[in-house]
Amino acid sequence: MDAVAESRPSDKPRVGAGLSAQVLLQYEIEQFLYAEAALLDARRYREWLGLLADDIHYWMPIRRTVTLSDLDLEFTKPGGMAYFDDDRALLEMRVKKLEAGSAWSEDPPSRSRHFVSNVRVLGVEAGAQGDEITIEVCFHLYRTRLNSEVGGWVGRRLDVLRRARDGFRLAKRHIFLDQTVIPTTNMSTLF
Amino acid sequence: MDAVAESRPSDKPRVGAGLSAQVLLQYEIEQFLYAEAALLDARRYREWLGLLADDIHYWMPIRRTVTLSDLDLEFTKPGGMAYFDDDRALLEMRVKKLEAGSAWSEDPPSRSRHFVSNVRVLGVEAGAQGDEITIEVCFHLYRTRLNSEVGGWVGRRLDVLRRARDGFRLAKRHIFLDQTVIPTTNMSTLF
Amino acid sequence: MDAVAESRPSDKPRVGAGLSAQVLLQYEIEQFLYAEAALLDARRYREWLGLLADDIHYWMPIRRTVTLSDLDLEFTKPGGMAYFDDDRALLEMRVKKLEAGSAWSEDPPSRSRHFVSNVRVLGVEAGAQGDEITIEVCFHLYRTRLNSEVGGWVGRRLDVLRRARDGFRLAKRHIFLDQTVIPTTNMSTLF
Amino acid sequence: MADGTLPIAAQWDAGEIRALFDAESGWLDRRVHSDAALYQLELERIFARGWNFMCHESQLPNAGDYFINYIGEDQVICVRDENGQINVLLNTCRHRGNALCRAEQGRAKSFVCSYHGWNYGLDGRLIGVPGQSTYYRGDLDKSRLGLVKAAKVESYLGFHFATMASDAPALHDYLGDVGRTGLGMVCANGDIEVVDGIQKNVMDCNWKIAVDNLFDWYHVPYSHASANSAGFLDVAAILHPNNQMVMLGDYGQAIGGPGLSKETQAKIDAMSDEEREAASRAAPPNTPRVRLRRAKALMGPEGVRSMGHPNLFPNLWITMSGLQMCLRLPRGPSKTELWWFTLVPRDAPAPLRRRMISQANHVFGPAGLLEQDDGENWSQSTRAAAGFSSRKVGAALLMGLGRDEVLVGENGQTSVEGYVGEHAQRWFYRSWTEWMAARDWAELEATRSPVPTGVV
Amino acid sequence: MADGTLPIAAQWDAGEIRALFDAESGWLDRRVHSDAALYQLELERIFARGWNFMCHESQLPNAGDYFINYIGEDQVICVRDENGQINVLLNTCRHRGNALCRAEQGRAKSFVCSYHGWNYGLDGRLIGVPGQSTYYRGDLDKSRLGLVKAAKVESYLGFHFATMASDAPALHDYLGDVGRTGLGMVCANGDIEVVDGIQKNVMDCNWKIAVDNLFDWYHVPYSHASANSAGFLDVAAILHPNNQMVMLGDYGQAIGGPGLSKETQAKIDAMSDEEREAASRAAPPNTPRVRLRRAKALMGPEGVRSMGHPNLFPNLWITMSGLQMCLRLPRGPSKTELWWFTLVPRDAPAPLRRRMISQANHVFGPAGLLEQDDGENWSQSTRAAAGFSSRKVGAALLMGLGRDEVLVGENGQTSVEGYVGEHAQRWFYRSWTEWMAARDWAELEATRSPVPTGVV
Amino acid sequence: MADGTLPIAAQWDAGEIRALFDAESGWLDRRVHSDAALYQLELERIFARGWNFMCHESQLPNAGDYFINYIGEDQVICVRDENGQINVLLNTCRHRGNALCRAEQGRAKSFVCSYHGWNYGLDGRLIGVPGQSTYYRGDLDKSRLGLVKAAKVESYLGFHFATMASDAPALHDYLGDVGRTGLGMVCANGDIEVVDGIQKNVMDCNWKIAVDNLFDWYHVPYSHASANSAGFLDVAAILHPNNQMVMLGDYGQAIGGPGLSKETQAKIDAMSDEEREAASRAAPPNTPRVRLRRAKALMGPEGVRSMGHPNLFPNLWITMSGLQMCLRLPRGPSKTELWWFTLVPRDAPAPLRRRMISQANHVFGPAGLLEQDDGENWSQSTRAAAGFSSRKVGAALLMGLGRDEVLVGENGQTSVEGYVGEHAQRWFYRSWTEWMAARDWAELEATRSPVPTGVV
Ligand code: FES
Ligand code: FES
Ligand code: FES
Ligand SMILES: [Fe+3]
Ligand SMILES: [Fe+3]
Ligand SMILES: [Fe+3]
Repeated sequence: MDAVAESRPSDKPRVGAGLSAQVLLQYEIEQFLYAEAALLDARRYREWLGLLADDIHYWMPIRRTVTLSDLDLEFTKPGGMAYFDDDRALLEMRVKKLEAGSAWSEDPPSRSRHFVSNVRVLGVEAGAQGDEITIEVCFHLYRTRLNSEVGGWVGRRLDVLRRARDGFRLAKRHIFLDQTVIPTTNMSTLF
Repeated sequence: MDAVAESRPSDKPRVGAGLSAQVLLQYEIEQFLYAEAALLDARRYREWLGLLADDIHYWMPIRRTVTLSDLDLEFTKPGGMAYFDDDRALLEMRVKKLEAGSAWSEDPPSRSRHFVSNVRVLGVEAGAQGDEITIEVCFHLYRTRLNSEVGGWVGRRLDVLRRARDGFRLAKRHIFLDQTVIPTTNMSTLF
Repeated sequence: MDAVAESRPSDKPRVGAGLSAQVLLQYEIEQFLYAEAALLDARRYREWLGLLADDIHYWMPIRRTVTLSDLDLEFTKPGGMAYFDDDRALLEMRVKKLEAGSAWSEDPPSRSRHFVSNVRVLGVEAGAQGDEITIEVCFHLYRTRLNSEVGGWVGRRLDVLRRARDGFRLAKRHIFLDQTVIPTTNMSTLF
Repeated sequence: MADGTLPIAAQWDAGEIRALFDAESGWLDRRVHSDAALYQLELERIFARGWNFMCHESQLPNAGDYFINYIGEDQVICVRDENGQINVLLNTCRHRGNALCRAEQGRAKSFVCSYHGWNYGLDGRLIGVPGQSTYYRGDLDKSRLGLVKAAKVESYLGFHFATMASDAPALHDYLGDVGRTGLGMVCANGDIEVVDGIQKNVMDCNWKIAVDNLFDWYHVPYSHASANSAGFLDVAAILHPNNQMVMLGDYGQAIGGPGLSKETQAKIDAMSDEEREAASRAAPPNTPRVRLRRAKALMGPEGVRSMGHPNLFPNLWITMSGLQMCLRLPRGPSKTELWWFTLVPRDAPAPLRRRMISQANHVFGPAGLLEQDDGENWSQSTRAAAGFSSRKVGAALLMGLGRDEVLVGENGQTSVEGYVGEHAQRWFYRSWTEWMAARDWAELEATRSPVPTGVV
Repeated sequence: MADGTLPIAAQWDAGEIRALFDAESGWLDRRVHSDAALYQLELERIFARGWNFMCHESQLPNAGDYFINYIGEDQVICVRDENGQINVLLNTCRHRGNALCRAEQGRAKSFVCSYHGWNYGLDGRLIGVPGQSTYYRGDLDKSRLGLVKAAKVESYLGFHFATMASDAPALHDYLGDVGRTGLGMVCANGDIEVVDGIQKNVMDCNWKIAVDNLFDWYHVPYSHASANSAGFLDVAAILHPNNQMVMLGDYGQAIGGPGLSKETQAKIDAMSDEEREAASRAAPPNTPRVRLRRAKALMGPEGVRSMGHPNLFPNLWITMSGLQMCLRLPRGPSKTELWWFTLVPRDAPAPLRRRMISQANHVFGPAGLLEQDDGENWSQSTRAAAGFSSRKVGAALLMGLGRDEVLVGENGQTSVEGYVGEHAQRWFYRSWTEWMAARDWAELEATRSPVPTGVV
Repeated sequence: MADGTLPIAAQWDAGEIRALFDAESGWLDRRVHSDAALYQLELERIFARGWNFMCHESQLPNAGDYFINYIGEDQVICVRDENGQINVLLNTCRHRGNALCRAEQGRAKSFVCSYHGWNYGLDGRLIGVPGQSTYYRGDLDKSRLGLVKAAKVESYLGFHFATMASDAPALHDYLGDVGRTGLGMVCANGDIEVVDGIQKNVMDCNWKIAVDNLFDWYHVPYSHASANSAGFLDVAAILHPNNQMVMLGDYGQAIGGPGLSKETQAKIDAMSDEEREAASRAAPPNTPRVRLRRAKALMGPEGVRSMGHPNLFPNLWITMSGLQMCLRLPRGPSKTELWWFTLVPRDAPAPLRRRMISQANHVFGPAGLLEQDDGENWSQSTRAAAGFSSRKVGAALLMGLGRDEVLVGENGQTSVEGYVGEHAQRWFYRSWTEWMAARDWAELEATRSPVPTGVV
């Protein structure tokens, strides 16, 4: 799926697997996504890095309020401006920053809760490095900071999981926020 | 289940199916509900209409803050005042309105996210037009509008899915909000 | 798992069961948790009590905003100050209070919605009274009161379910809020 | 500072207030839609002083039935007592001020305060005080410590209103012919009752913008274009661009919208009630029913022709789209709570009743196919009024200004007839400035404009 | 405008403020619970000027231990320095005002500002400034740029208090006999320590409504009826309807609630500490322990009989239900943050300690079986005070007014004894008006009422 | 009260305002960061009166392209019309004030109001009014009812600015040499265009604290220590502790940050554009490119040495970290909306363009590796300014005060060179007090300080 098309939600039915195989896959994927979320909520960032593929693309374009006739402008395009447009090196830099002991916006650390909901497998494709499973979820990343700052982000996520020998690796995370003007002082939290 | 009784939540255990059959049904239903929600969130209203049974009843009574001794007054009754009390024709009218190019409250279109959670199959009954499955879910319909309007609705939904040859059809959606005074300027979003 | 350790989230993989057995267990547990939540949301407190083990520990420590170097202070410890630290007798007292007809903060009753998400089975252990299954969930307890009071609580829950002959019993519920200063006038709702 | 007045409410003087709307030019200063000080003054001078709609008698059939409403931001309990009387009581205990009722409606035997247990009768009398003879040593003069009642509660056609001002004119005079015509309109085809279930939602708009709109037939084709496209509304059938009939009354009362021609009315006059009912049945659905003979007594010989929207000053809109009334409760300069009351004739046969309720469910309220789009316009008009430069621009109430004449009809009922215009809106804002500038009822009576005559 | 004062705080003059509570009649103007201008003035004239509870020494055992608290809405760091002294420092950097601490509590070696790295010692002294000799060319007089310290920090029985007013009386005198009795009460059975974990929640109420309530034994049977039904509370055992004992002190200090009779106290006086401990053990659970001999020195010969609730003016409530103190921090006219500190005797054996903590966990705090219902009454009383007409009604503090006499007891300790009444509440609001009307400490000292004597 | 002015905005007099910053001592009264009345006055006297950045011409390539921006809290439409001109129109209908545009950007043929359908051209002219000849009887003078245009719209180097004050000086003069140098800086290596996608977020800080910070090279090592540790930033490479070069201009314009030495510049001057490009390519990534020959004309002979941060008064920050501009839109005393515009040379080859966008995406904005920590400091500095005692403390703008001299360079361009200091911040706040104290442009021109000379 090319990056532009994917900003339009998909309902492609997943094919080529019997019903119980689908159920098992769904279970495996949900459990992976929940475990991955739990690592972030537990601030175990380095372990989280371990779940990422080396070629991960972690991207959150800018969403704009536009009229129906300008819906092509709703999201910025790949390669353009974005809130996140990270490869593995940049994500490692973010984690390193969090570990530096001087990331003031995260010390005291904020408290996050990653709600992963409406998990849907959109497709399974054989890739060079293993099967690649495209997944759509609704997410609510709830966050409190200090004693009274309550906020969060809501939207749709398009993930690609690649099946490695020892479990899944996250090969793509494209995050489509429902918010346009970001309502929080920062986004120092990982999605 | 009659419409009055259903405003009281149910915990009827689902019977008559082996455990793995239950798991498969649960999977099918969840996936249907998620796909249906994704259509609404993607503003693909006309495709959404395709998932509705012709005799659908789409209803959201008014909830009131009442004392324990007046709990019989908590919801308005079927046939009385309601926020939604739609048949298929009315839902089509709502969609037509959204497509008209002059539905100002939805142009710029709002951004919705339908969180479908705690999915429970309450019963499966054979109906004239196919098996009818009664489902209870907790929903959180999160919505942002324009650049700074954040809102949403939370509650319990009682759906009936009818199994047709080519998949499920939504034959009933009864929406029991947790909110009494509606906190938003409008409810131009479909639930 | 001892009570101190558990305030640190776990990602222990669950072992000793085939994949389909895991799926079935996951289904049973989710359905139990959803049904249990539905009882609370339906204000059927006495029936809810019926799902509790006699030796239940229902605990919500106080969370504090602390720096990274003081993370050992983030939660109060078992036996110390807490928002909830209840055994069965105390929970029955809470229910009795709700039934007393004079619990002013719950008459008019508030309206709650227990969103149970990211359900993970962390372990299954044989116990004297039956298998004990340790579960982690993300929860969002949404609540409205009167006509305009909207609030809620978000966090992580560590439950232990014990398998009895006629279904599960909740033997432990440890609630780790994401909020530090509680943003609501009261916590008259059960988690 | 006067009782209860906040310092902020004293920031505008009378001259400045009067200048906020220039009736000569039709220009309105948009600070009326945004300033916090003006808003506080509205609570005092408009809401506490005027007559506020409380409930219809059918909402409270039995003794102990109560319904919570507001006078401005003050919560009141409307309750029927054992004598059948409907009382309006401030929902605040005389001891420490706690609320007596926290539900929206219900059934009570008496009102017991959850704080210390003071117990008030359905008429507000303090009937029980724990420790009266012991802790209070019998000192408490219970007769002076009943719940504060509205200064006056009066009703017309079963509609109950209340004011906090003891020197307010009688409801009958306050409504005047125009207000009574408005209430008469909903009873024109028989006595009515309120259907259970008030739709309520909060909108980000100033309450006056919502009032302004109810007189406004100008917005229908554009604002509601999508409802028209979808087939919900037939704009052509309801617009009547040059059959408008505006009636203006004392104290800011007004009715705006279309009217029947005298010719049409004459034909109706010639019909028996049976013929009228038959004509109504023959008309397309959602057409207003032909009024029965009783209508003339209720609405007057000219008023009976009005098919428009009355506003009972300050904030009760009456509409026949679904036979509904909408109360606009102020919640701050840029917030309004909208409450929709749906009415049906008491003797309506079940199918008619069903049809009327269905129409009401779908036209207004937050999910209503019309109100969705209204809300967008109102909230955006309010939002812009908060900007310093936008606020300075002013709103233009120019339509038909100086172009129409007040016609004096039968029985002295007056109306402005012809094109869609903004006569009612101007009258509303002009009255508003007079209410706001006057310190008390005596001053208001001495300074308010008489109902316009001649060219308007 | 004076330093730091906002224009809004100047909207009330002294005469208007004094009229807000009429001590003669017992009527209170409810604008005190809602007006934004009065609230700003409270931050200046009550909180910045009075003595505020900061922490107990046991909370900060080691050098570098800190605890964040508030003086009004000003955040302060309470920290023990290397000399063992507890300092109270405004949590705002002297450079641009950034916060030094953003946690609620913790351990620090020094306070380094996250903006430009200014470094302050545990005593607030500025000890490090990046670029001092280069960028600042050595100009910076670091000795004048330490963190702003509270004007005075003083302690009594290990409880530390702070004031921003350098002309405030000494803590000892400010507390006076009544305040010291209050603090003595919690130490009556041994020196105490604060248990780790402060319960905190935000309530939609005016802080004074929460203070008013702590003296109030009148609300117990009705407000807490459900806790009684559920078996958590035995109302009959705690009410003591005519064994009340109110003590009033300078500056608004007060204790309200039940007291032991002189006869009962005489019997206790005759007991040894061992006998008292035995009696405590024999009593039903959750009964307050019999006080030890040391209590008389701490509470005075009359005060030792008090089983009530002290309030250390303005906002520290002391209760023995679970040996707790509750600080009510103002967060706006209709918002209060409640902080519950739980105390146990330092030498409490583990089971007693467990029992006390368990009682504390379940009685108060947001999930507490009592406080749930208190909050409802307080928030509703506050909400209603925002309405124009409801606000005018006034709150009635009439109970026992003019019916009781101030008794002068041993050592000159005074009390009002007998029925449940509202003497302490009246004294609190009367003192409040005096604090609010006085521009500075000198004027407050010159104008405040002496502690009542004779008939009250 | 003057047009559009709210009563609250009149609470400070000119003397009080001037005293808020003492340029002699460098102390700033922190009420400027918290008082609601000052904030209202800022909307009038700073934002409506000054020149506000609207957009760059590249954002609106075609007729009908529009972009919504703000002048203070007033929403404006920036739109290119059929003549190629960029108009700035208040986004409020002349009829009732509804918004014409509710999107952030888009393409329009004309602006039709969703309320009653008034239709405005891309130049704001009212071109269509339903019912003009009927309802309005042709009375409406459409030529006087166009959308309100900014009093002036002028551009420099493709950057469009607008002011609501018709008596404002021309943009060219308002920017002055310093402002023009700032804009010249971003065009020094070629004409630029704005990349699609403005990062926007809301921060809990006063807008002036964000402005203060942009001049501030002092905070870099400490605030951004973690970005340094993570390898994202090389603090040592960017700090230049004693190569600072501050330029101060009329009306509060300023540039702060490092500068090249005259020697370095002389070497550059000797290079051809080709050599400069080669040098840029040879430098480590994220090093600012060596400026081309055109730069000197754009920035002046001294200005061309500046590697710092211009602020175009009041609220447009220009930075070369990623060639970006950040607009700080006021949203209340403690709230600011930050909008990041990213610029690239029009003729940038794809890899350079990609690298510049990537740098922009990662340095600033809410997820930016630098701005995360800035926001924390700004919001905490703002929060503390709300406390009564903390507010009194003042902010210390003492660095380098009285220690440096304004150098007059070639072409009369002036600068303060040497150590990191707070000259630009002091100039910003001093100018702010003068803007705030002056009732109109004439008074501002008469009373504002000349650009400092001599010792500063
Ligand atoms: S407040 Fe109602 S009885 Fe005291
Ligand atoms: S604000 Fe603290 S060092 Fe600058
Ligand atoms: S408000 Fe724009 S046309 Fe009426
Ligand atoms: Fe409308
Ligand atoms: Fe209580
Ligand atoms: Fe920075």
